[in-house]
Amino acid sequence: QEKIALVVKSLGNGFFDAAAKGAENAAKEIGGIEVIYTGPTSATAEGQIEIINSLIAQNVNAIAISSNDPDALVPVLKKAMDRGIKVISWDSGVAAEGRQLHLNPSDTNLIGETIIKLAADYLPEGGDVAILSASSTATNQNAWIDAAKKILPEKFPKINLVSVVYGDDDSVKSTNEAKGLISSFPNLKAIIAPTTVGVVAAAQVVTDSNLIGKVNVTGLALPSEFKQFIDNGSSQAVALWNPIDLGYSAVYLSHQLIGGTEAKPGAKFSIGKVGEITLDDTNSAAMAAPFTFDKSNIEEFSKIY
Amino acid sequence: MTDITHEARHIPDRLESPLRGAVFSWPTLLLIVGVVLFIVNSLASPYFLSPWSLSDATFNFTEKAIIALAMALLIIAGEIDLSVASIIALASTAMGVALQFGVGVPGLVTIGILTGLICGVFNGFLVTGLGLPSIVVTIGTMSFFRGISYIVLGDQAFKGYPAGFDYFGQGYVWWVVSFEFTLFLVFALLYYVLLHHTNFGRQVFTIGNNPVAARFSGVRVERVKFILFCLTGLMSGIAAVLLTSRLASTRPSIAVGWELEVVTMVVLGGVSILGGSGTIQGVVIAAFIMGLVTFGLGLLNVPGIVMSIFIGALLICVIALPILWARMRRRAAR
Amino acid sequence: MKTVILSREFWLAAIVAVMVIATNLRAPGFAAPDKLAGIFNDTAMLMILALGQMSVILTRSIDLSMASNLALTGMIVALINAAFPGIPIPALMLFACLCGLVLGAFNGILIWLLNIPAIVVTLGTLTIYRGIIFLIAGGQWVNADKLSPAFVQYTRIEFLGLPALSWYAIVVAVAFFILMTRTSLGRAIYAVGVNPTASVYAGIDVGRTKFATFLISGLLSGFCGYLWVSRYVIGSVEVAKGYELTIIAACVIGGISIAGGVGTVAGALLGALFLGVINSALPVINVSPFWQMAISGAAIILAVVLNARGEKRGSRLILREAEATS
Amino acid sequence: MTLPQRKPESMPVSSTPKITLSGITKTFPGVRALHKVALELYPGQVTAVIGENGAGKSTLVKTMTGIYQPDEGEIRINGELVTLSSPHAAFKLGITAIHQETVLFDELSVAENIYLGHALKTRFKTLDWAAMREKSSKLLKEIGAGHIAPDTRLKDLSIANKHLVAVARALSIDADVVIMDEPTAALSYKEIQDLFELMELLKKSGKAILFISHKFDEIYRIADRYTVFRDGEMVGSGLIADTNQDTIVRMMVGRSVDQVFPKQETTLGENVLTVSGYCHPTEFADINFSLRKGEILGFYGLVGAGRSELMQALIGITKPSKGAVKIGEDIAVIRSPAAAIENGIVYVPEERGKQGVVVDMPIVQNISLPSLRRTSKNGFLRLAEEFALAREYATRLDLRAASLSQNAGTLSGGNQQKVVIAKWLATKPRVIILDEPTKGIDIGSKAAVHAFMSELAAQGLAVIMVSSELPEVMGMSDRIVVMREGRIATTIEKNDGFDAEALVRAAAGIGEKAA
Ligand SMILES: Nc1ncnc2c1ncn2[C@@H]1O[C@H](COP(=O)(O)OP(=O)(O)OP(=O)(O)O)[C@@H](O)[C@H]1O
Ligand SMILES: Nc1ncnc2c1ncn2[C@@H]1O[C@H](COP(=O)(O)OP(=O)(O)OP(=O)(O)O)[C@@H](O)[C@H]1O
Ligand SMILES: [Mg+2]
Ligand SMILES: [Mg+2]
Repeated sequence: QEKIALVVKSLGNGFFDAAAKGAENAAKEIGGIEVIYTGPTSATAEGQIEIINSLIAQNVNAIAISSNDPDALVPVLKKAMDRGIKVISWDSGVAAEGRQLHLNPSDTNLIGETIIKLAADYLPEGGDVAILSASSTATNQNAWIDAAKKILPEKFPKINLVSVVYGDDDSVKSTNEAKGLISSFPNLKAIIAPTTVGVVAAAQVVTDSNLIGKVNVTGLALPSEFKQFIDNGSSQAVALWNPIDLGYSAVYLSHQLIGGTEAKPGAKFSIGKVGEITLDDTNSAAMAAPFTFDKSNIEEFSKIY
Repeated sequence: MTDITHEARHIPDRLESPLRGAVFSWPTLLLIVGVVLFIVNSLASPYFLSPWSLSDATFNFTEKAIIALAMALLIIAGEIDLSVASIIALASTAMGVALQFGVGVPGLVTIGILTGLICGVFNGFLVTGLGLPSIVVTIGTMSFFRGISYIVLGDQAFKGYPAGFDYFGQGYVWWVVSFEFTLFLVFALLYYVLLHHTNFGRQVFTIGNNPVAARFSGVRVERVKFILFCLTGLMSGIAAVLLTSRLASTRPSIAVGWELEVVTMVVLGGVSILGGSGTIQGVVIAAFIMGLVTFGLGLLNVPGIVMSIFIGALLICVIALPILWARMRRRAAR
Repeated sequence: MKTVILSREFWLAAIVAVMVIATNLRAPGFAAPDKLAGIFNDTAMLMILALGQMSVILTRSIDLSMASNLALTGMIVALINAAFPGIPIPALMLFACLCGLVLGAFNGILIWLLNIPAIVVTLGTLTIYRGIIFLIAGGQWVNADKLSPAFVQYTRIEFLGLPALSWYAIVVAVAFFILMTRTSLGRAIYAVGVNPTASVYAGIDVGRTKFATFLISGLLSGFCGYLWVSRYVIGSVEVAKGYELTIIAACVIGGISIAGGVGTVAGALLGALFLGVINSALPVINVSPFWQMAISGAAIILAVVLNARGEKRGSRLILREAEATS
Repeated sequence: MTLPQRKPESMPVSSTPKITLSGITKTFPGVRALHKVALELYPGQVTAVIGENGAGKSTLVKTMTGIYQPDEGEIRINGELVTLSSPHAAFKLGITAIHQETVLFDELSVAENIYLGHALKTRFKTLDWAAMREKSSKLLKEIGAGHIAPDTRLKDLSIANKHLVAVARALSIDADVVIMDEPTAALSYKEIQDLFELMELLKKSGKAILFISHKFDEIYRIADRYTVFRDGEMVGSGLIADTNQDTIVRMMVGRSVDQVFPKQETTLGENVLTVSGYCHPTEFADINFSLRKGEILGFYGLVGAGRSELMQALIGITKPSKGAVKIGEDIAVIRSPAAAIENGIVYVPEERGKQGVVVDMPIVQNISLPSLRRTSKNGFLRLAEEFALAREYATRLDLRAASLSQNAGTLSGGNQQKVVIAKWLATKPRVIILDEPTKGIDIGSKAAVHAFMSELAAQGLAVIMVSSELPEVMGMSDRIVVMREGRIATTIEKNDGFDAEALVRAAAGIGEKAA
């Protein structure tokens, strides 16, 4: 019996619940795997550290984590690796020395481009946009934002990124930050929220402030949570990858590490029905391109995740 | 009745031996709770009784417990400091800033501890110098200290602490005994002596029981309280060094929400929130109990939030049960 | 007239007004009526909660469990709404009040009958109530898609240009004003805080009065539980975490003395408004929101220092001249 | 000892008692405050309750107003058995009281203080502020306190004015039974006269009045009947007209008065303390006096005369605005009690429970507190030394306690006072200030304290004794300073002979133009 712990940023988040579903599927397919789905209730590094300490004590075979802080978790994850536990990060990564491999849901640059494109597609004349992110220490969000900033001048010269704010994946904070954006930038045309919590909060603010049609909300969203905002027009389109596949792949990767496969640049891993990945020179790999949801398909996907 | 006898009358020092008193004391009650929890934990999870597990468990509470020692004195003296977690954030930030200037390990530690002390002085001045109620002052400084941390760091984090700095939060003194834990035990001993065996400790109790009578008796009430605020700040600074080292990084949101956990630990340790009574032994055992509960339930993969129900219920029960018990006995006596 | 000008509330109102005007100079349009209404709406819940906390603080107690009570009640009504979308929302609001009341009563009973200090009881229930949320919700959040449209609408419907949420705050404030100044319970609350012994002599049951204030704070927390979930369209374990101290901060800034017996409804409202205005003003004048925490901390400290100034002078005035000139 | 026989009552024909108490017993831990007390109050009459400090008068008042529940006994109103379960129940049954301590609300307005707990309501059941203000104003005028505005906050009033508000509060309740526990203690001459006129009015309107006072002239001026208490027991009652002061005094103390004060003659030494030009912004002004070795200097005055404030300034609790203190020949600057102890001045405070003992700490720790430096070594406690010190002084003061580790709060009042005195003597002071040293302690302990005080003086200590009890000051002092409203009214040497009336006049300001 292999024990694989799926540690998430915070419990209750629909995105991670879906990932856990995928993890269970993988465990069933492989057989002989117990998945421990756990995480703190608030998205903090200290909470994750306490959990990892107890996972180490339970002698789990692998820890697959979506981290709240790339640096603060390194010491404790190193300790886990020292005790023979395989550690991978997925979704939101840990600094290289704290894990054996990292699974990006998608190519970072691609995501960075996608989130801008989602806004730009509906702004033929260009205009002001702002980003509402998760917490300021979230690795994945920061990487996407950096990629987005890089690509802006080349591909989207008419789009003007006026501000980046942080909602800490907390609905209230995200709401307040979205409001702040709207009042500080009267010409704002779009809010880009590459986080499932923030995007809902921003869409709600736009709906409440009667700005539907004036401010377009976009970013990364779970179809089931976000459907109503596509329906009411506060958002034209959002994107996301499949969280179920992400959790599924995390378990597959962990299983292979436990089985003795070594994680080194160039190594190939099979991830069941999703396919195969190859590690790059930072021992990370990316899955498929993000998938875009709009009026045409959200109904269908909202039933899945 | 009213006649005055002038023959010297002997008054014994004590009616019962101090030992007997200790047997029926709060720390003993807590100790029993602790032992029971220990046994329950080892039955509930096969992983519990391993030296490394237990050692790992100590990391979850030592920093808080180190602050709780000083907080216990402060609460016994009838004050409270809710800014301790924010002091950690500010001290950690100060270390991070120093790091940017290439300060070495000894310098970092000094700056962390010193920042804590300065925050303590600030609290102490506001409370004793201006005569303000500590609970609101420290709610204010709680936002203020962490706020400074946010101003400095914003959405950034400090990382890249030098090699050697990791020893404080991650190093082991001997086998499974971590540096943090050793430090905690040493401090526990120091605070035990300070509170229970020195004039200063006696004055702390007196102030908590009756600040007016203490003042009338020549105790420099304000000064004692000021020192206690400084001590609490200092201990928070030390906790900041440990935590920063353990996390190997600094963020402004570090240790958020710890203040209430520290207070809970102190109150659970049998320190009266109204001041005047309490023991260091109790606080130490309470720290262990909180560590045991969280770790034991953690091994069963019970989320932290559910553990907090246990802690909260334990807190209310250990306070309420003696009251109910006394009441029932009184009723039975009638 | 002179007393009005010298009162804390007047100065606090003046400071809030100056802040609004100054912000408007830097960022014209900030003081536009609809923007101000927006700020008021954003502060509405804090106002309601601050009033509840005020009634508790006036009796020399403190309620640290308000935010947890709010979150728990919010989760309960959210779950009910998700499971039975047909239940009319006003009924659900009433139920939220009732839930909050029960949770408040639990605090109150322990404080009244067992005489445990309020800070200990509510420190315990602070964690207990929040933990229960996780249990009843099974660790899930209740998201927008699970809530009925009516549930979300009941804080947003506009009436005379103000959203319902603002009206709730106005109604609570008026009710509170009447409670505190025109009813025996209100005056008993003050009396208990000013002098518990004298209150006993005056025939006031100190324990029961404290109990009543915990009912009030519980009820208002419960009500805000519904408002919160409806407004932010999410029910989760994390709702309003750490907010208990913001509520107390609003009270303190509003001049409500932690030592009991001193404070007014207007003060509590202005204290909340002060924090609300800072929240809204900072982003508008391009101060990084990261400054907000330090500023509100400094404001609290300043408020306590200033309030203490007004209260010093504990002497008894034995000399006749001293009384005449005071 | 023989007690005077209770006189057969020559009751006015028309009168049946309005309220009857019988067999009332009330005990506090360690103290039996009331024992099988009986009392009757008649409509239209004033009954004076007389007794020494601590005789149980105020406790009786509190049982009659529902604040304390008696352990035994019954209370009847108009012959009907009632239980006064709460102060509210007492209001409802028509009993109102002015309590000895002014128990009022500092932060609230005068009108509110008067009406709290029985507020006037409008039709809508809300408080009727306008009516309350108006009626308060009228009430205050009636008792001669028209100068107090109903809107003033109570904390801005002096103690005398606060007391008048308390009187107004009591009268705002339309009650048949009016209880007044030392209502005149804090009032000046004119205010007392106003109060008496009012009492006459109340009498005429048929109210049954219970009046407590230590001043015989007042009792003779206003009372129709008397009841005497001693040590919690009723030892006599009857019509004032049928008795005289001597009988009452004998009933009160149960022995002749002068043997209580065993002041030894001492030869006075050099000046140890000289106070000159001492002032405080609000509490006292122009204080000049000196104190000699072996002397007992009495400070007399009405309650609220500012004596305690003066003494507290001397030991650095409050800050004087100007003036100088010399200890021996040297100017001493005393900014804190710690400094006072170093200079050899100690103060046994008036409010024993609040300022003196730490009730939840053991006797031994109470006694050693100001001497910790001597009993410890390098800041570390040495329990053996502490116990030795405590044992020495406990024995010297003949403390009655089960053990030295007992909490001080479990002792009787008198023994608590001994603990406080022991605590201060243990510091080996040169000047000891005793503020109301026998307040609320039983007769036996009182005598012990007096004996001890005199012994201290004989041993060369300089003693300042603040007291509001005339016999005590007159019996114990070598010299008496009389204070009134924060100033020294007069100083009387023993050689000039102490005259009770002169002292009272000086303290109350009688014979001067009313201020
Ligand atoms: N709450 C209490 N707890 C314990 N003892 C008390 C309490 N109240 C009064 N006593 C004691 O009961 C006795 C009677 O006190 P009481 O106040 O009735 O005296 P009194 O006759 O009013 O004296 P005075 O003339 O000084 O006002 C005293 O020994 C006092 O110490
Ligand atoms: N202004 C006041 N308000 C309320 N209580 C007062 C006030 N002044 C005095 N008291 C109370 O009355 C009691 C006696 O007062 P106290 O008079 O000691 O004042 P003092 O000026 O020191 O006079 P004394 O000359 O009687 O010692 C004390 O218990 C005190 O708390
Ligand atoms: Mg009395
Ligand atoms: Mg006095």
